[in-house]
Amino acid sequence: MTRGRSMRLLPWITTPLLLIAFFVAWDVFVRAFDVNELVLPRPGAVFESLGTVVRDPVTWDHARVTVLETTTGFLAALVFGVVAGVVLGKVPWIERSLRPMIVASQVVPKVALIPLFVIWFGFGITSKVIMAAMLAFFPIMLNVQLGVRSVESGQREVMRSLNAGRWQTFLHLELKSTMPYVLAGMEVGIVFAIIGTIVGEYLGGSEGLGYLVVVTLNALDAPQLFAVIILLSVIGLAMYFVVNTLKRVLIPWHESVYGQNGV
Amino acid sequence: MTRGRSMRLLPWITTPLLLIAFFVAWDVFVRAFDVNELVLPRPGAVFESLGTVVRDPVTWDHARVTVLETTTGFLAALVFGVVAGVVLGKVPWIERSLRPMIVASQVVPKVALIPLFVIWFGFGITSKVIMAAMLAFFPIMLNVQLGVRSVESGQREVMRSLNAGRWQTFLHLELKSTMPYVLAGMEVGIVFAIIGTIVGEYLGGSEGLGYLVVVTLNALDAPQLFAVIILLSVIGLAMYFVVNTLKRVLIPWHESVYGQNGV
Amino acid sequence: GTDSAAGSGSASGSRGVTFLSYLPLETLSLAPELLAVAGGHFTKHGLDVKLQPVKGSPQAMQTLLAGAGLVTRVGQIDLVTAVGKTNQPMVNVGSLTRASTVRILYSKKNPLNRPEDFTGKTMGVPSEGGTSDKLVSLVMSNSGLDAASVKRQVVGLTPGTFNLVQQGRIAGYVVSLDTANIVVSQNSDAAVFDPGEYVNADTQVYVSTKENVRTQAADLKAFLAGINDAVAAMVADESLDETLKVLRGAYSFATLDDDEIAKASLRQSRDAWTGGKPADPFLVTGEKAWSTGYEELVKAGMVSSGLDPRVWLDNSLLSA
Amino acid sequence: MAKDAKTMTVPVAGPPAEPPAPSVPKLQLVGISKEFHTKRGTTLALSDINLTIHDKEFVSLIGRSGCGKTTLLRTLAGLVNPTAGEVLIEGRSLWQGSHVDPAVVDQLGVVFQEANLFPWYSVADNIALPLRLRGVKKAERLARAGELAELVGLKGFEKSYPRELSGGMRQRVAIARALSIEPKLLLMDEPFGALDALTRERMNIELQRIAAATEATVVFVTHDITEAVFLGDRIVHLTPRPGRIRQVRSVEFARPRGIDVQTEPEFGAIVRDLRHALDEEE
Amino acid sequence: MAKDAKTMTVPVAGPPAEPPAPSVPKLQLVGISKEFHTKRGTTLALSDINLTIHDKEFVSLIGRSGCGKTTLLRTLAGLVNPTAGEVLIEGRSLWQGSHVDPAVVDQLGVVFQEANLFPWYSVADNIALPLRLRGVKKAERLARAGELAELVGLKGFEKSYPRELSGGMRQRVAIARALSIEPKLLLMDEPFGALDALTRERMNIELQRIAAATEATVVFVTHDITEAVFLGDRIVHLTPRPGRIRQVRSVEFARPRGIDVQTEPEFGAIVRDLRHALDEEE
Ligand SMILES: Nc1ncnc2c1ncn2[C@@H]1O[C@H](COP(=O)(O)OP(=O)(O)OP(=O)(O)O)[C@@H](O)[C@H]1O
Ligand SMILES: Nc1ncnc2c1ncn2[C@@H]1O[C@H](COP(=O)(O)OP(=O)(O)OP(=O)(O)O)[C@@H](O)[C@H]1O
Ligand SMILES: [Mg+2]
Ligand SMILES: [Mg+2]
Repeated sequence: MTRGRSMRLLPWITTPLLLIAFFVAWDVFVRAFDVNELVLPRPGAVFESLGTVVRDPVTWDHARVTVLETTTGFLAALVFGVVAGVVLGKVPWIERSLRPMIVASQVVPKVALIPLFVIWFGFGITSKVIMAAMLAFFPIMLNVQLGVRSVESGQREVMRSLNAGRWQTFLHLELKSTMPYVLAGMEVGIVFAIIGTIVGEYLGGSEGLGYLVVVTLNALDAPQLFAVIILLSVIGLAMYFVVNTLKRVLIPWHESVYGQNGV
Repeated sequence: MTRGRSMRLLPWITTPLLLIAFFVAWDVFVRAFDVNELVLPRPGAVFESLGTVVRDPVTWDHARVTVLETTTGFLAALVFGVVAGVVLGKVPWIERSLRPMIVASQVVPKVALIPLFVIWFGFGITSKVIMAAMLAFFPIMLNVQLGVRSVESGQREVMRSLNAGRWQTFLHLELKSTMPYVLAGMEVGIVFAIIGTIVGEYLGGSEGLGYLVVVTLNALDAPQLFAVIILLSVIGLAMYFVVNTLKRVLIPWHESVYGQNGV
Repeated sequence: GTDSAAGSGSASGSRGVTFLSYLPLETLSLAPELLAVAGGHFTKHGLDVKLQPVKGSPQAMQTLLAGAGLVTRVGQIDLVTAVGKTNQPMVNVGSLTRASTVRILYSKKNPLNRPEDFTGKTMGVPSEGGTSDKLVSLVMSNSGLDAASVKRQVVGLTPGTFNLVQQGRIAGYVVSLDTANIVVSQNSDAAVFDPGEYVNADTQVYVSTKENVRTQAADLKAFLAGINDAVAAMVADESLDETLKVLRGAYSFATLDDDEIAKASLRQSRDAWTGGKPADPFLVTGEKAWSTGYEELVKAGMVSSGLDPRVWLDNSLLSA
Repeated sequence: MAKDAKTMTVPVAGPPAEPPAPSVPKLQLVGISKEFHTKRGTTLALSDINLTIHDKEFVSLIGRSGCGKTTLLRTLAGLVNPTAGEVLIEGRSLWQGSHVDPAVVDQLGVVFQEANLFPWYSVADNIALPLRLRGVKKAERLARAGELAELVGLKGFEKSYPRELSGGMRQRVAIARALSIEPKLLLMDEPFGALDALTRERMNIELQRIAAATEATVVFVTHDITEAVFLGDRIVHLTPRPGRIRQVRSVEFARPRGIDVQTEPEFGAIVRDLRHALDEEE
Repeated sequence: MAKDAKTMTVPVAGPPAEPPAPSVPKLQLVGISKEFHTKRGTTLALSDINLTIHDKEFVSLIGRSGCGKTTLLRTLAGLVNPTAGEVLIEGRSLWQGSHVDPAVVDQLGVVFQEANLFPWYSVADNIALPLRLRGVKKAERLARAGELAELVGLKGFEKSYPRELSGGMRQRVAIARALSIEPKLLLMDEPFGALDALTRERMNIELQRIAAATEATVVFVTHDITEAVFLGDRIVHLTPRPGRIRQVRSVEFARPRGIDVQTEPEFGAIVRDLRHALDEEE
């Protein structure tokens, strides 16, 4: 009990300590190697700039756009990833037939497709949403596929002997049993959704934190650039932790969660 | 038996059919909407260009570089991902403390760090290898973590009752039991390693297929651009299938493989 | 295409059109467009212009051809090599600049004073085979030097890039005018090389499709008229105070917010717009200059010879 | 009770007074064989099994470990597609192409050799799962789960999760789950193997009562010969590799049978006979 | 054989003639309690268990399903840290802080209630795993695995994988695995629960022989009272919720005991006594 609680409190101590250590190391590194401040500014300068950046309401407009794009893309990836993962996991011949297309679609450099995206989806947030969704889709789909296939055969036979329909088997067995895999896929997915959004904003558009990165890059404002990166990291972390927290709510019975609470 | 064999042969029929369907749809789309050939060239033109591209030995030099970078990055990600996944999966307090850093490192837009990369690693392939490794690392690590935590408690108790050391437990139980998760992570990882390499080559450097994409894009040579993309997809697919095939060799006992051979 | 915002806008009132910008909007390289929007020069001509950034000139041209924009602005180098090779129906409808608006940054410790200094060195470019890359080649070939003797290295435009020059990893790199001014202000050892002294082809031109010229001539005319008015306003505003006031009322970015850099950049731009002859009408493309640019590109082997560059030129939409 | 155990009754076979098709047996196995193919070779788990089971009959299945009892039961449940032969349920083929007749599966209650509980559901939810699949309302479902939990001695554990239970308790949850829908055809694979003697005896009595009350046909695998004889109308003895029926033995004590029936000399004789038959297998 | 079964022997307790510390018992449980905390509340699985087990003694553990037998066995194996009390092995505390004394675990052979085989290893590799962990050479390991497979009646299945085995066969692999290192302290949780009567009897005889040959101390959980009496020097009877020792009964037949011992009147009396004690628990 106490061990469980101290486990839960620990990160609130170690994480700040590690962060401080990180920034100190950064500062020491910059000083020791006399790194050009335009290449890697000192943490102090970055924090000063961060103060300005977070007080600027425009920043938050950009952040809102990025969060919106990421969330939308991620949710789309989740829906498509779960559906595709379930279908492909259960029907091997569909999987075998479609897999080449899916893998190919992943490795295609998206930059080549941007003009097409623009024609199809315009300049708005859609193309970034698609970018986020495309990157997040694959890990979710593959994990769901693994999950669906890892359902215990004994449990599956119980459902068969109960004359359960496809949907019922999915709901009561596959979904629950796959949930840990889905959640691991989602943790990867949300991170890649953010990467996708940023890359999308970087390659085109005039909104979002990715665009802000471009602007600060063009302005050659190193402290502000790193300030935006820190902001981005914090937002990314927040989104990751939302997904991570879902785990505790959705699969309290799984070893990966149950075992963590210190029996 | 026969069902198993027909299952194995099926993709050799459906995949070409789907590919043909895909290219026909592409052709029809371009004709129907009169899409500009610089935006989306006709498949015919692309294949013509592909013929030239694959006959050019320079292309294969680029391809070799890309494969080398991807493979190196992927292997690095595999090693680090498995080690980090095991450590973080088994020692919750390390995980809780380090996770914010790891997630943050993932969402940082790499483009901002390229000057640092260049200063540290030069213009060579190192920075692309790092890019590939960074993208591939996360899915591998998270899946290994899930795998390590999903080890059956009964099996773990067997090892404990046998006085097995940490390394023995890892070798005989955790590694084997985690293998399906590692492999799913690797499937995602190899795809992201390719994406990472391409992005890396795109952002800097003068070798590799990503570089070829930039050059053809800048030359507005759309057929050749799409030819390179097709080549890239084929190479990506080949690398994916190497990883995918490992599955059949490494975890023949797992439901996800065993069940697929049609009992 | 589905995005018909730029489509058939020939009705009365304020017509919405899209300008495709190969650069992000936060740069004084786009001063004419920014001022035309902020100073109401487009609305005066009945246009509601949306400035839409895309990633680089190739994409700007692709997007234009895809029908997602009315007009874009790219370098003469980009347009001529593109149409010379692909025969795409694009035309120059007006030249914004008559001199180069990019600069090559170098370190005084390792100066690049003449094209000869480039030989055997590594030059940083934003993208392989892109405008800057071609420009470096032109600098060399126009001076009778071997373009292949200069190695190219893709370097991102980041605050730290000049450090690569200081470290000697690259001899210099290509940037836009206002960026050059920031770098010079940030680094005491930074200096600029003006490729315009050796290259004529590096001018900036407004590009639209032949189809747009046919079906949306009115919009194009209005657009160019708005640009013309904005340029005229800036040329007339000797101190540039009024210009900066208007721009700052609508935008805020590093080079604009700094008086010194902003004015320096705009003055140099002004020289490029006027070509040193403020009395001449703006935007008109001189046929001779246009042909000279083409010849330079032919000489550098970037476009095949024997083509008629006038086919890609249309001055008819300019009100002057 | 059951003092009339000695009275010979008519073997419980065939429905007593049902109008349609009185001659169609509940279950028929016709020439069933099952081969398992592995890398190591082929295992013939069942070979030419022919068996007819009548409505409301209680058949015990005994045999050495690994002789094919589970495989036979799974064949009846439609979980294993036999390599040869046919399973007829009320005269209709169980397998229709590569699919199992859903009307048959609907009558089915199966207790597997392993508990196979769903770790994400509480004991009550595990027990009530079959009812849930049939759309029974929540309140009714939970009431029924409560009754069944009490029946198997798990009162007070309704809200527990499987991982908080002992092995025997888990097995009892699985039994309660199978009973929840009052199946007409109950297939049980060593259901009481993990239970202590007392609980086991009580469950034996209960199972007999339930089978009678619900008019269920039961196929019951056990290693306990006494249990097999106590519960069964007939006892089927399988021999291993390949799994073949060695003998079918009728037990004709009247029902309901009380514990005392086990002290009857005839009971002992049957148990001894079967034991000898098993011993001879070596 | 074992015709002298009736002869009363000295209870098997304490090492007969070992020089050092003859008074230190092999195993001591001192005031052991174990609480499980769940969201639903707290289960007191074991309450104040005091028990001393001597070297080479064979102790059978019986009790109703869910009474805490597995928990007790797991406490002895160092897999469960008791809430209160201490486990002493040869006078030394099993738990050293939050870790278990490795010297003790090294003597241990455990058969769990579930087989817990490793699906990625063949039968032979599963059996030989403990030897492999101790660095025994491959050839020797496989030879030993072959012998053990034969012992548990799985000759010919050495190259099979767990999923190709029946439930009872899997349990036998687990037994062979536990025996492979000839443990000095053998903890078995219903090891023969899934076996048929004949195999079970044979395994009983074998286990007795092995325990004697390896001079092992055995703690053996079973639901079969006959088996408990047949094998045990003492029988410990646990009552459920909270798990307490209700009685400890000595069984004093000479060893080796043959099957015939079960027909002795005294044997029957002990079995009946224990059964009654269990029956009374209600
Ligand atoms: N999936 C499988 N693959 C290969 N062989 C199998 C498979 N399932 C069962 N067998 C083999 O079939 C035979 C019969 O197995 P089955 O499970 O029916 O035995 P059983 O009578 O239920 O035994 P137990 O009493 O031990 O549960 C065994 O020899 C077993 O090895
Ligand atoms: N991990 C756990 N969490 C909560 N309660 C538990 C846990 N393990 C066991 N219990 C409870 O402890 C009690 C004893 O369980 P134990 O497994 O020791 O019983 P057992 O005597 O082995 O029963 P069986 O004969 O059925 O195997 C039971 O009431 C069970 O519900
Ligand atoms: Mg079985
Ligand atoms: Mg138990």
